[in-house]
Amino acid sequence: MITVSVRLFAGLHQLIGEREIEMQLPDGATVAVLRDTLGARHPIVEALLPTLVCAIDEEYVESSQVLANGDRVALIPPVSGGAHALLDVRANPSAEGG
Amino acid sequence: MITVSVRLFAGLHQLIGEREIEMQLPDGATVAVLRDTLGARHPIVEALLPTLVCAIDEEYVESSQVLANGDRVALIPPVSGGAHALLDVRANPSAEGG
Amino acid sequence: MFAVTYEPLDPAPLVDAVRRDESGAVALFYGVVRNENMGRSVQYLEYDVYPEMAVKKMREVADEVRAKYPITGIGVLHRVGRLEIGETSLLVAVSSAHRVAAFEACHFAVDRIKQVVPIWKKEVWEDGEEWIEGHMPGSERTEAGE
Amino acid sequence: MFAVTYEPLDPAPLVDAVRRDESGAVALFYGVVRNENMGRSVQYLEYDVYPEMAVKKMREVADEVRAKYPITGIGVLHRVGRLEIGETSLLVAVSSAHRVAAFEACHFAVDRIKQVVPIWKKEVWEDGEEWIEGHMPGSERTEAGE
Repeated sequence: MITVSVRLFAGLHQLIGEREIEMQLPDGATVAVLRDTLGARHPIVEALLPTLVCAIDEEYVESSQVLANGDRVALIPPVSGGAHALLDVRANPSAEGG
Repeated sequence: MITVSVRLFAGLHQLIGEREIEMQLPDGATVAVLRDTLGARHPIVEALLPTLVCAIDEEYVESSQVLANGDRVALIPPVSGGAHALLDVRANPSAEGG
Repeated sequence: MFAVTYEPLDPAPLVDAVRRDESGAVALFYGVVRNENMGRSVQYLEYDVYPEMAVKKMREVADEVRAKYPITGIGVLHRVGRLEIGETSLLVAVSSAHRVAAFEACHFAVDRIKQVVPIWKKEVWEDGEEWIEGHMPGSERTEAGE
Repeated sequence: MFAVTYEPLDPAPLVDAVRRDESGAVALFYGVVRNENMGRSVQYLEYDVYPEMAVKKMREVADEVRAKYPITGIGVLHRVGRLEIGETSLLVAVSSAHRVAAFEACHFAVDRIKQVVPIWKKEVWEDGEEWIEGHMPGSERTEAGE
């Protein structure tokens, strides 16, 4: 088993009610596994999970990335202007002032 | 005879050394006459005169405009961006920062 | 100067920081909280941020802008937390020898910042709230006003 | 807010004056004295103005901008007299609900102001000076350093 810390932002932070949580995952777990595990533990965020991208050490990583013990993972919701275009996830810029 | 006051700016102000001068002109004198008279009195500014436009009461007027006694005339050099395009005089925008 | 802060933004030191003696123009953009979005009356906004990554992404955008336009300086400040109507959430300053590059580079920088910097805003209305997140699937849920 | 002054320009009251609660963006332009023009090293600038007409023309430009772009506010301040390298000669602020209109309207406003507002600048170099007046015929004479 490995332990990673997971930072939560925006809607995810609000729904789970924590800024950072710890998660135990099997050895060799990927970002995708982390996401599924989080959805099982907090069903309220399940709808958000497909839109999230993941960063480790301030660098975006793919869902296939294998996690290491002690990793600090950030789960990043789409930015209004479409940050996720970076990883070809989805990019629906909202109509926004400013 | 009529008397008009003439406001001078920029290079014209610097060459003549006055911000405002009084000029006596014959009845019925136009802006063109004023310009010629100024050139005769201050030959140093003669080269500038063709580029000047004239304003009375903060409105641009044509060279054919007849002056009235007591008019406050402003002689306006070209603005760097080409103000004089307004009156089809000339417009050679200078290369300028900002 | 690239920073994220919970305090009100002050443009003066940002403009000083981007200006060089070769600069003939500075374009400064203010993103401001307005009272309406998509036909709904906004009470206030709440911004959340991933601070370390936000500053890193701001610097990457600055590098991108420098590669694309002949600028003499660039800086970005973003405020987060609760912001009232009329308060400034974002300042982007770009200096250049000439105004065309300053305007175009600043506009491009703002567009890119809104695309890649991990900062999110929640609109709060009289009867509900929503995280504005590129229309993520959860938005219907939060729209109901949880 | 439209004004010509011999004092240093302060952007804060200008931005406050153009912002409305419907404004989501403010674009603010600084015209700044730079240390070089056309390959010559500039010592300082001297601006002259026809003040009454300058303010009148600023207001006309503002009307033109309002007719052309969906803006929520516009203001212009121009400093005149002697300005040193790095000092601000011009501030143009435009607010709008959205950033595209704010940027485009501000850029257009600056272009028009430089075309129609009766303000002139003299560049002073180590070895001479010149009124920058759309290359008027007298410029060769002043270039000789009178």
